[in-house]
Amino acid sequence: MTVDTVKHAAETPEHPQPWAELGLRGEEYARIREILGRRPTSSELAMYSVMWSEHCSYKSSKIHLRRFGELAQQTPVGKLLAGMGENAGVVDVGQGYAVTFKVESHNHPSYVEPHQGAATGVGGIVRDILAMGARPVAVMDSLRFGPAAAPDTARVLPAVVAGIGGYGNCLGLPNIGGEVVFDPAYAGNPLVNALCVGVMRHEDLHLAHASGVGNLVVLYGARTGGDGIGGVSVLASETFGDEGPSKRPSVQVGDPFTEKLLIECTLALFAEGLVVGIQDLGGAGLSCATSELASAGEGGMHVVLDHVPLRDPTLAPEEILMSESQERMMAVVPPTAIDRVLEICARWDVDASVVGEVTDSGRLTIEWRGETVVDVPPRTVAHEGPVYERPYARPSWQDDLQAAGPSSLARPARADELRATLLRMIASPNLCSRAWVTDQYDRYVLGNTVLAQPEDSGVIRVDEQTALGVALATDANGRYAKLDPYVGAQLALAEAHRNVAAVGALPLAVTNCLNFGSPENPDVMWQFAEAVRGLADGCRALGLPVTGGNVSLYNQTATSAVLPTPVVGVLGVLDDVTRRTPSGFRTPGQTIYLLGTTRDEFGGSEWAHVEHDHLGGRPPAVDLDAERALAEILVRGSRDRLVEAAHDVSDGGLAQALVESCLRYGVGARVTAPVGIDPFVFLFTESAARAVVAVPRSAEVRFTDLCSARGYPYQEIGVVGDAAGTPVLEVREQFSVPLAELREAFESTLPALFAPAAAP
Amino acid sequence: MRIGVVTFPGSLDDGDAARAVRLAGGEMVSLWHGDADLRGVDAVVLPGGFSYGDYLRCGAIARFAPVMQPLVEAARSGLPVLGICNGFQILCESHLLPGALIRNDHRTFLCRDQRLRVDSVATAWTSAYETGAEIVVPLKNGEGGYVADERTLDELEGEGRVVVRYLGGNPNGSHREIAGITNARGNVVGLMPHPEHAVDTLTGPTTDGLGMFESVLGSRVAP
Amino acid sequence: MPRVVVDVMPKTEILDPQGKAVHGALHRLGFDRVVSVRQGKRFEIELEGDLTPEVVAGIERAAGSLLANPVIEEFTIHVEG
Amino acid sequence: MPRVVVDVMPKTEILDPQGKAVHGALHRLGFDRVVSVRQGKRFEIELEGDLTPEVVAGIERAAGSLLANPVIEEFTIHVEG
Ligand SMILES: Nc1ncnc2c1ncn2[C@@H]1O[C@H](COP(=O)(O)OP(=O)(O)O)[C@@H](O)[C@H]1O
Ligand SMILES: [Mg+2]
Repeated sequence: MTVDTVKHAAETPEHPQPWAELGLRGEEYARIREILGRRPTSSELAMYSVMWSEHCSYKSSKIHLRRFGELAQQTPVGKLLAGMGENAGVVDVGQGYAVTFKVESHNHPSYVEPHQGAATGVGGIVRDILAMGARPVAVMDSLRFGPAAAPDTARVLPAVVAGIGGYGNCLGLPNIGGEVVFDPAYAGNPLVNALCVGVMRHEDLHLAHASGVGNLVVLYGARTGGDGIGGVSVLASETFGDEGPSKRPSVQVGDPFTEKLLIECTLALFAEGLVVGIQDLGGAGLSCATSELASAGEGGMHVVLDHVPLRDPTLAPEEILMSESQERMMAVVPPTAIDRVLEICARWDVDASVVGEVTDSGRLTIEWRGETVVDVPPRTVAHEGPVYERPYARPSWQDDLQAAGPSSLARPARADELRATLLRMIASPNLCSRAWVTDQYDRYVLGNTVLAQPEDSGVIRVDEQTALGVALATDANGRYAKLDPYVGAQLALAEAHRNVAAVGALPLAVTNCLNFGSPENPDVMWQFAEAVRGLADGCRALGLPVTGGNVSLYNQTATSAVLPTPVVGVLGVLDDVTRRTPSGFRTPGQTIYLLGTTRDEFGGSEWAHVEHDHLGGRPPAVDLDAERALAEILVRGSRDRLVEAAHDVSDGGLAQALVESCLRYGVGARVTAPVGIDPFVFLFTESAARAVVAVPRSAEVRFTDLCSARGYPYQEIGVVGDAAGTPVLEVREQFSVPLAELREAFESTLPALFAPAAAP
Repeated sequence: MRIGVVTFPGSLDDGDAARAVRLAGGEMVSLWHGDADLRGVDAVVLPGGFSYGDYLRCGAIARFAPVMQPLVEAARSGLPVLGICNGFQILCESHLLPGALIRNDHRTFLCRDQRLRVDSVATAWTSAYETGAEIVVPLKNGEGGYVADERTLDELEGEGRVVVRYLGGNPNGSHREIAGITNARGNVVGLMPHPEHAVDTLTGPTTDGLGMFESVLGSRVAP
Repeated sequence: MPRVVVDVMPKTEILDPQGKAVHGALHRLGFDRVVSVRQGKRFEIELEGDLTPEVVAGIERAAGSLLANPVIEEFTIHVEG
Repeated sequence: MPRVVVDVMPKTEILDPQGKAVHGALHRLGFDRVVSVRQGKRFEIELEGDLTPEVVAGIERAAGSLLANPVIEEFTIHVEG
């Protein structure tokens, strides 16, 4: 094997290099030569190409994401302990605890190899959280697929779910929520977004810095193999098309067992205060970890590649630097602590090896077999990549799309039509029970899960003595965002915010994963810019910081882009999780209130989708002041124990919320459409800033005062329970459906589509 | 009374087992897979999880851990041992209990609140229950199908060694709805459902699981 | 380098969910002449040094205790190359 | 009755967590001469009627799509009895 050393590179300036194949543009290659004052070695070229890829450098999205940075770095209860730049932002939740959370995409790998792609997506985000010094305590998954009945969805969905479950369950992290959405726009490009949340004491916060000249750089975890070489730049920066399968070899296989040991081992290292800096190895592997650690610290690092434990001894230095082998971490350790570090790794059966040290050279130098193959200023690799101002413009079709509203669509009028519509709606793939998916996830492990699916938010207890806890919800609606990306992003934020408040938690902070098509398409770039602007303005209005997130571009098949899909995750805090509000009706006789204003808003609604396969018009109006007031009412209602059940009203409208609240504990309800509201609109419109609550008679006055005090609209729409006999959901003067019939419709759809076929 | 909870590489519910022991009024002693030492405990819980990733076969590799040597001997001479989920699988692999656990018949991981009937209270871990008591505790596994040859199954039923049985539909294809069994002496019990996750109604569906730990501690006797 | 292969199959009287599933899938693909499918495991073990009878006997012991669970599985061993 | 056996092994370049775990266990049991273990699957497929080349070719197609995941696995097929 002839090695392209720095010396050799300097001597052979004309040597042709495959920069285009590596996804670099001509001017980018020229800039690398200019930075180095010579042509890059093949190892350097590998590093720059992967670190300057869209996935790692955010070159198309950077200028827009700045809007998030401009928000006050402050939550309703305190300062951020770490902001966006880090692996994941860190939020003070009180009592000396800090929480870090982040959502990340693994879309393309999950299309190519659904099981491993989804599994390693979970593994990656968990290491991100771990790298902040936190103990990961829960995961969530936000999933989008093509049509439910499409053959490729039958290939992708069960494998993605098995991959997420297989990895998370084996890691011992409860899965506490997420989404499953179907739309033709995701055929051939599913979205798999994984979220992880971690908890630490304030003093345990660790950041990714390589500081302290002479400190040692330790690589520990799995051995390095040929996994996903170039995976990041190739998989994440090209459109698919029929050449999809040819990318298969660059998929990685995950080993959750090794990751579990990595977690315990890393937490043991933190506990003894042995590390000064830590970084996970994700996309771009060693290229990323070494350059980011170095440029965040003193700026110098020397690495000896020969000391990297290899699974495949034939790997070339370029490949070792690009390898995306999973379950690896890199720590910066004082020489005095190294023996203890290696001891702890051994106790957990984790391979560890000193691969380099921190220097004051201001350069990242990497040697292999005694020769220098990399000698670069680390910042130019990690932080000073190219930045593009991609052209964007409102799509020519946007006006027509908004003009083609749902007003012309035939609406059910008669009682029997409304009843049939309800049953079709709750059985539709986007509204039916997710149990077939979520029953494959362990929600109990660690023993701190207070609420999980199908509740509005997952709730995790943080402290067993004080009952402090956090709540999390993720939401997105690509149909709304297609109609209006600015409003669509705000509606996603509003829904997640509402879901967190519904369980009684005070919303604190926001993470997001922006899934869009090709940034080289001005239409898509406009959708992206609008969504970011909407989300940033929305967070400002709600007084929430964006603590981190992830951008996934090029989500499209040869022919078309996915729906613009800004997935928003909101974190909330409960000072006492014993007062969490569940979503199910339990006590007959309690009064059901509908909070908020109900308008005739069917643009982008599930009703238009299910009944007319229609997408057009404007999404529901968003009113963030109203959302804020509603959240206050829901949180106070929980704090003063005025509400026994609360459920947010969103996709599918009030009807969907009532069905879910009734089926949770098998307790029925009788409701009446207030005078002046058309029953169809009452049941199915998707007006935002609304929730249903069940209030004990004894608390009615105090609860309604709570609403009046904020001038918040509320309507008494019915009572929990029903005339003795079999439980039913009754809409007075319209129809009544036994819960058994509702359950049959609600729960049969996903099993019928995806349950493994029985053997002959 | 001191109850040991063993941690293997890949154990996941060890913290929950420890919490259950505390809530039942016992003193928890953590035991490490690599130490051939039971630290003089009065009973041992093998917790749930994915020891060694559940690679090869669930429990097949953990069985050879140093801690298992003294444990198997002590169990043979009467030490109360409870194997939960992965712990049950380890007990079968160690031949402390008959039969084996295989992939669920529907071939997917299943996490749900499971109704069970306590069929034998003549064990160290179920004496606090009434015979025939119906309880609800979480079930969560991918390889929970209990299998054994007919002779063994008849023997288990004949000797009243089926400890808990699934109610309301067989969740995984287990022979004769068997969810948990005991050895002839009644000191070693293994079951797939997770009693340690049903010890308070904040984080679990019921408190029905507490009885298992209270049984061995003698802190509660059958009403 | 010498290699020992250990094949582990579920005993015929033990039910085999995976095998049954594959059987069903093959039927749906139109392979109606398949009467049964059993799914087992295959281990390829590479050793250094030469394969003395002792070594093979050792692997045999390991197969009976670790690689296969005699309660539900049976195994066969053969040496390659 | 004719039987077709399909052996499915993880590609050598792909990480094999199971084989790795078995390797570790064998070492702890004292088999220090083992240098690598790969764990794969073995399918024993019994068919009725005789094994025409078409049938075998059919099984071969099924193996490549159903029994093995060509992304990470490779398979060999042979006829027994
Ligand atoms: N992929 C998933 N993983 C885990 N939980 C999920 C997933 N998809 C949906 N859920 C859960 O199912 C319930 C219903 O989902 P959804 O209707 O989207 O809730 P909401 O509309 O309140 O956001 C929620 O508790 C959600 O967290
Ligand atoms: Mg939702």
